[in-house]
Amino acid sequence: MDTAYILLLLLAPFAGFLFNVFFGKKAGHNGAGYIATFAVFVSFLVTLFYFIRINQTGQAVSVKLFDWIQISTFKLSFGVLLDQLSLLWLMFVTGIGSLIHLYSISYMHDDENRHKFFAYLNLFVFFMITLVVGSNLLVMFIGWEGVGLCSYLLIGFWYKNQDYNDAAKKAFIMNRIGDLGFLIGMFLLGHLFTTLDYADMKITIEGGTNAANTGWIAAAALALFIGACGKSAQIPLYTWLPDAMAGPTPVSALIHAATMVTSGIFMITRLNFLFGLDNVDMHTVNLVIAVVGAVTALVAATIGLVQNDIKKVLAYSTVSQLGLMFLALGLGAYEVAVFHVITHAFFKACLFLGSGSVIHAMHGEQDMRNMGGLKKWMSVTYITFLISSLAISGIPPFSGFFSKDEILMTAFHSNTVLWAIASLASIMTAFYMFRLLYLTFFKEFRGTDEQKHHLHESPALITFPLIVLAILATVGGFISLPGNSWLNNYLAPVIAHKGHGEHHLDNTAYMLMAIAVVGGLIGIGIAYAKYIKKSEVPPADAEMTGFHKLLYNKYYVDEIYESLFVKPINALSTFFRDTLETALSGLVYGFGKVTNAISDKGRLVQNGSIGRYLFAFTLGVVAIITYLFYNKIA
Amino acid sequence: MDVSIILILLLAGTLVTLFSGKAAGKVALAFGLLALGASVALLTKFNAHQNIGCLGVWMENPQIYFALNGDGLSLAMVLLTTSLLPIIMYSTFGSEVKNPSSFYALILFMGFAMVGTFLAADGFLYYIFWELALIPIYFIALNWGNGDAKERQKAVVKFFIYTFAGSLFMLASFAYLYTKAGNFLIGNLSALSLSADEQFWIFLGFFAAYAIKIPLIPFHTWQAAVYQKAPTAGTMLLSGIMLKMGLYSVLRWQLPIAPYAAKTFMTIFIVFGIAGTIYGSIVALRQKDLKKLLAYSSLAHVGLIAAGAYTLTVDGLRGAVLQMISHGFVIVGLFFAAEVIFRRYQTREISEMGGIRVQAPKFTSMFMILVLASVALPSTFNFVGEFTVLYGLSSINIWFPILGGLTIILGAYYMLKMFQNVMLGEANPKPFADITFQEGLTMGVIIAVLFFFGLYPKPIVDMITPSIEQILSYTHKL
Amino acid sequence: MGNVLNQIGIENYIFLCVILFSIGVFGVLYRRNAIIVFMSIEIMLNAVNLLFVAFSTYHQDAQGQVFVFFSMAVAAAEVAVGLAIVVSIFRNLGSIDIDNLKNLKG
Amino acid sequence: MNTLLAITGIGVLCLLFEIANLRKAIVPFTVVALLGTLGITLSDYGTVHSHYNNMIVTNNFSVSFSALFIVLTIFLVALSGDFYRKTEAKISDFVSIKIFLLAGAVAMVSFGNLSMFFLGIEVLSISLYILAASQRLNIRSNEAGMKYFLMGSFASGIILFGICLIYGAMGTFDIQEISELTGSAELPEWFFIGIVLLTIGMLFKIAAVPFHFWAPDVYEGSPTLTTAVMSTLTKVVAMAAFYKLLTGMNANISYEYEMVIMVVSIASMTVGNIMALRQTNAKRMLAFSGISHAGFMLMTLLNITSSAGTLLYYASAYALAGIAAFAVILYVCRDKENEDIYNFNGLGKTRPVLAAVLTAALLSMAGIPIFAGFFAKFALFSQTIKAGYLVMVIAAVINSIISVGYYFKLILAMYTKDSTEEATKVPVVFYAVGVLSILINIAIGLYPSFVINLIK
Repeated sequence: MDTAYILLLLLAPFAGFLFNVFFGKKAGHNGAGYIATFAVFVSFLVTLFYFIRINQTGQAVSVKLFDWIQISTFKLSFGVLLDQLSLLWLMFVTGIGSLIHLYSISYMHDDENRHKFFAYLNLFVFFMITLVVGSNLLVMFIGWEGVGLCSYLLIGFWYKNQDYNDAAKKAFIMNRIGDLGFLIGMFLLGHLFTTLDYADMKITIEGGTNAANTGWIAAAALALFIGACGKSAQIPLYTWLPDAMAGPTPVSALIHAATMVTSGIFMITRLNFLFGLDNVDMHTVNLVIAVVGAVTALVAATIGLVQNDIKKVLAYSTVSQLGLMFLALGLGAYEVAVFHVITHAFFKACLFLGSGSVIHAMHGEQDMRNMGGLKKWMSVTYITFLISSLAISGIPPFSGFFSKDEILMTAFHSNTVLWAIASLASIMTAFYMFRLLYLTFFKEFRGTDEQKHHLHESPALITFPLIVLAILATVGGFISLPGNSWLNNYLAPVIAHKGHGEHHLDNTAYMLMAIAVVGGLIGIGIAYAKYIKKSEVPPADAEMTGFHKLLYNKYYVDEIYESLFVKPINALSTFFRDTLETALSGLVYGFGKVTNAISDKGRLVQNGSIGRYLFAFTLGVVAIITYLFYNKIA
Repeated sequence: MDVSIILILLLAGTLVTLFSGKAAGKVALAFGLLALGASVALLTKFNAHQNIGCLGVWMENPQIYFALNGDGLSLAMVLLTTSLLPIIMYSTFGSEVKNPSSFYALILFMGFAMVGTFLAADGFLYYIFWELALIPIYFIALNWGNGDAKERQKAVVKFFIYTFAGSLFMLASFAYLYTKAGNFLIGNLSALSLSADEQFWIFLGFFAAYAIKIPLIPFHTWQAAVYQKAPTAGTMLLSGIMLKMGLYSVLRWQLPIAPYAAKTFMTIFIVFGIAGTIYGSIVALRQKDLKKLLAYSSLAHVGLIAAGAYTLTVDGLRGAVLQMISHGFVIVGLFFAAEVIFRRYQTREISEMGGIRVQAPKFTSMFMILVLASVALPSTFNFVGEFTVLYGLSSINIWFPILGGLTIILGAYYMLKMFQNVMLGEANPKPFADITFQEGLTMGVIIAVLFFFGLYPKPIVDMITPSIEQILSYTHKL
Repeated sequence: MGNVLNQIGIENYIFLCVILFSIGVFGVLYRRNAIIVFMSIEIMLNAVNLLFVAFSTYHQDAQGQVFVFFSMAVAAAEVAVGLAIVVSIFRNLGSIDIDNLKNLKG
Repeated sequence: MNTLLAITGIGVLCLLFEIANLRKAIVPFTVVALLGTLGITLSDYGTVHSHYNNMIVTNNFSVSFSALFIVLTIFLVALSGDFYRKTEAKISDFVSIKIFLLAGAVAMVSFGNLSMFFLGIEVLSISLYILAASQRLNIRSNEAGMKYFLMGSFASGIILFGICLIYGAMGTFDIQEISELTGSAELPEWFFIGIVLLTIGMLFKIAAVPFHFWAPDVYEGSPTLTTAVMSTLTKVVAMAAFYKLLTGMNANISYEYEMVIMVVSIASMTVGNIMALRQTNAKRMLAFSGISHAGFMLMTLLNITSSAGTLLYYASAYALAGIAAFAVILYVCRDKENEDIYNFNGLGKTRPVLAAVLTAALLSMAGIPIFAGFFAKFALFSQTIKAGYLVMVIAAVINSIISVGYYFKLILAMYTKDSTEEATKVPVVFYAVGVLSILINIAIGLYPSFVINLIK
């Protein structure tokens, strides 16, 4: 029975994909969209069913579908594991997925390739489900690369624009760098455990194995973390995510904010029994994770301060928030990271969809310098956007407050430097989110009259998901109230508990909360002062100077990567193609040429003269006789 | 019924096709399908644990047997050949072929020689088939190829002489082995106890033949030019099947006969393979000619396969075989895609393409899938192979999969770049008709195979594993 | 006969013949007139014939002398053919200098 | 013995046919008669006879080689009809000379006495001088005849000197007796000098470096059919006779002597192949190719006690391929002034069968499987490795690689270039000879043991 349900869970989106690939075009104007939404909704229902069941019974479901790859020492099967963690993830993947599908029906209304769009979206959901439900790392890897593929397809959805295609390609390749890390991690784990099954690995570790104490396991963890960096856009592999905003906005919401980019967090949480091992090497790895997370959070936030593209701001915000989650992971607070993933999914999806609504109204305009005053026309969008912004800024009682506060609190207890960095990032977050809000919705409209004429609130299909997500963003925090966390209890069976535990609501905790809230308010205040009081509008690209310009150009990281990696490889390729290949080829031809040259010279010896021939003959005779009989004669 | 039936069918097909005039293509396809049918029938026999090998005395003095392997490895390679042959022949139906009877006869003959190479269990017989395979491809490339005739000649002759040169060293090795063992049966040759020096020289002799055929860098210089100049069917034969002759031979002949040498110099040869992978990927990046780019991608892939084969681990070898088969399919598909474009645009210059997707969505999808399979997306067959090979490499030294794994990054880079430049962008002013049924079927079949075995490689794995363990047993006895 | 030969010593015959033979060889090498080259070759052959006879005596065996007849007959046939070729060359070229025969080369 | 008589008889009959004005019948008659002779020869297989005081000794070696020579002659005679169509008045001469040449050849492998050997080699040589110069009005033919004649008789002188010294040392011409004597006691130095001189003479006949200079010029200048005789029949005969001499006299081959053979062999292979690379004349190219094959065949001498079968096989493979190649060359250059490679342009389209025959012949010479040339090379390699001469094998391998270069020049011309002229009608005899010889070549390529085991 479980097998059938699980197949339904997995294959419903896949069926939607197939249907849309083959018949999507003929399925009426919105047919493809509704079919796709329905397919994901089916998965959502199945998830809901299991979710409710596991809340009652606490029993995980594990099903082996078929044997897949065989390694000398073990077999890897295509197995499904539905436990607390995967179901939680499925809940928001399919739930938010359904909403975004619904949203897309309206958003992609005019695109001639709608059916493809929905096909890809469905395929994405399929792979995302695969990623989440796999019972071993290799199945996760199918999903892992599969979502990368869909991300590629969707970023480059408007394929006529080669810049978008470049962005898509970049995303895929940077993800692949991470994937190599993932693969290496799998290899190392395979050698250590002779299995890649989570359950088996966990049992081996809990049974106390020597493998757990070698440096190799830390190396494996590090390799896997590189994989996570690629997928979840952490330093140094984060630059693809801002570029990925080339895709249609629902894609950014679903893939590049709510679900796919959190895969890295999912993977590490999945392997918490491994990452949480208590030995020196692993501590180092965890420190690396935490530092990378914190630094990413800060760097991305600083860049986000000055971006003018509405989606770019959100993208850097996403990178920054993901950094915070990794900070939590590195500190061993897995449930905290998961908590933030969930709340972030709500408010960030809402923000993206809201920005989509704005872009929709502005007919594709994304530059905030050309917006302004939109709340007049788009009240629903404005309100939901405001709620989400408050949430992400960590203002109580919105969800972001709780989750972010947990992270800061954890950081404070382990390492105050990290805490300081994270807090600074949070303040900046509050600033740029409200900068975004003010520039977009307040003051006068700065666009063309043409645009102004067309401004309108988006249709219900767009506003409905916004409202739902805004509600979730408001109340989502209550699933893990400090001191009384439903989430922690729920996740207890899958997260090996150690040291950290829940933070007691002591004075320190309250103080930290206060600092966080005040910080958020300061950020908002600065934004208010700058953009409402002084009515500033960010300068045109050419007028930027100094630090502002550096930030606006993202510290020139793309350019640095370009000249450090891309250009040298291409130069090398050109060198190989034009020089080395020719030389190698010439070497082979060279043998031919040399022998031919000898042949040409040799022909001169054969000059036709009998005298010479006879002379050579005699010389030969003399030579042979002399060689053979010299000793005897002499 | 034993495996010789396939050889007979293909040879008969060659002769019949030669005299069948205009209908040659269909006749040849029929024989190709017959051979496929026969191999499938043999597969069922094999799965029922019946002996499908063949051992007959060819001549007494020197002692040479007409001996054919009936094990899983050979059968897998034969299945690869017999399933690709009809696909390759069918793929040519969309375009005009001059002098079809000779053309298709040569293709079938090539199939005959390649199947023989995969089957032969007697070194002498093997060598004959090995060399025989050179002749048809030489003529196919020469007479039906494209581009400037002079350049083509140069490339093809170089290819012939180069590969022939390599195989002569193998012949010398065989001659030496013969003086030791008194016959050529693979079993006896592998059972010889050769000194380290002898093994080294024999290994090197074989290596000369295989390194050029596979090809490993820096012996690959014939490859790109020939791929480019040969007609697409020839390129498919070369890249889809013929390259695998070299790789297969490494497993079948080189490792069991000179295991000590293989073990001693393992690192060097793995490095050779991996270097080829990286080098091929980098060179592919900036190719201007679509077929050449695919040629270098082939170079990259076979480098990895070779590296896997030289690991002397079950995983490495198994991965190598899986990768051989999957690469065979995917590269044939990719070259066919290049041909589809060529049929419409009469060019292979990437710079003259672009913007095809707008006009040909079906073709785009199929091409995309092939590209993805080629970069080893999980759930495609290629991933299974690549994963297993890299796993095998990781058991030797963790740096090998890291370096070899660069292929998944660079591979994605050059393939996607190519795809972007060829297919995407603003609509091309030149019209591009979407694929015909024939073209769709050709690619569809390949794609189906890639996905099926990508998700369910077990049948092949089960088939080849005993052979691989057998091969490795020779290396373990040291 | 045997006495004489024994007195002189077979080695001396051999030296003589080798010298004669060498004279023939030098003739072949240095002369350019086809007829004289023939004659030099004849000197070579006859040097050998002489040695045959000498050995024949040395061994007290008639075979050697019989062989001389063979070789003389063969030489005659050879010369007949050779002269015919010379004649035809002379007709075509008007010269029998072997240095003029350099059409075939390379 | 019967073979020799029969052949001589056929030769004489040919001359008589001329008197009886039966010119048209000469070629068919000769072919049939030679087939009969082949039968007679083969009937002797498996027995050992000696005739005329051991003048002629037939054994498996001589029978097998004689049979090969007869087969080759049949092909060559069959081609004569067309070749001499313009000088039909003299056809009986040409055919009978070939037959006498065959008689010489047979004598050279079945001699039991050095005098017989000498007679055989002279009969063969003189016949060839005549054939080479047989186009009286063609200065090239004259030149070829002259060159061949002068150098040939020079070599004859050296051979004669060698025989003389052997006689001086042994006091007999009988091979059997010599063989017995070499086993015993001390041998005078002369004997070895004699052997070496004989060797040099034979090296000249097979055109081994540095005694090869005549070959390309003579091959090029001679009428094509004569070239065919020289490059197939004569080379094989000389090699067989050489082999028989060395084995027959049981000459203890010293290390130094082997060194000489090795050096000459490698030099022949290398010079032959390299010089062939840039030739434009097909006959000349084949001459150089013949030089390199002579080098290959010399390798059999390094393992002299057991390589007779290999030699026979190699000789058959080489000669049959040569016949097939020359059948095509004869057709292509029928009315041409020269035999340059461009004459072959487009043959693959105009005359696919002949092109295929020539291709097969060249592939056989290059040593590509299923053709006999491949197995020949292989047998040679394995034998030489067995004898411990790895260096030789490597040299041979490298040379095989070079050789492909020029063989493919012809193939390329046939298949990739376009013909400039209309194809003329092909007399059926070219097809017959070409296809038949290639089929035999392939047949023995597939069943090499049949030939190799003829001589054990």
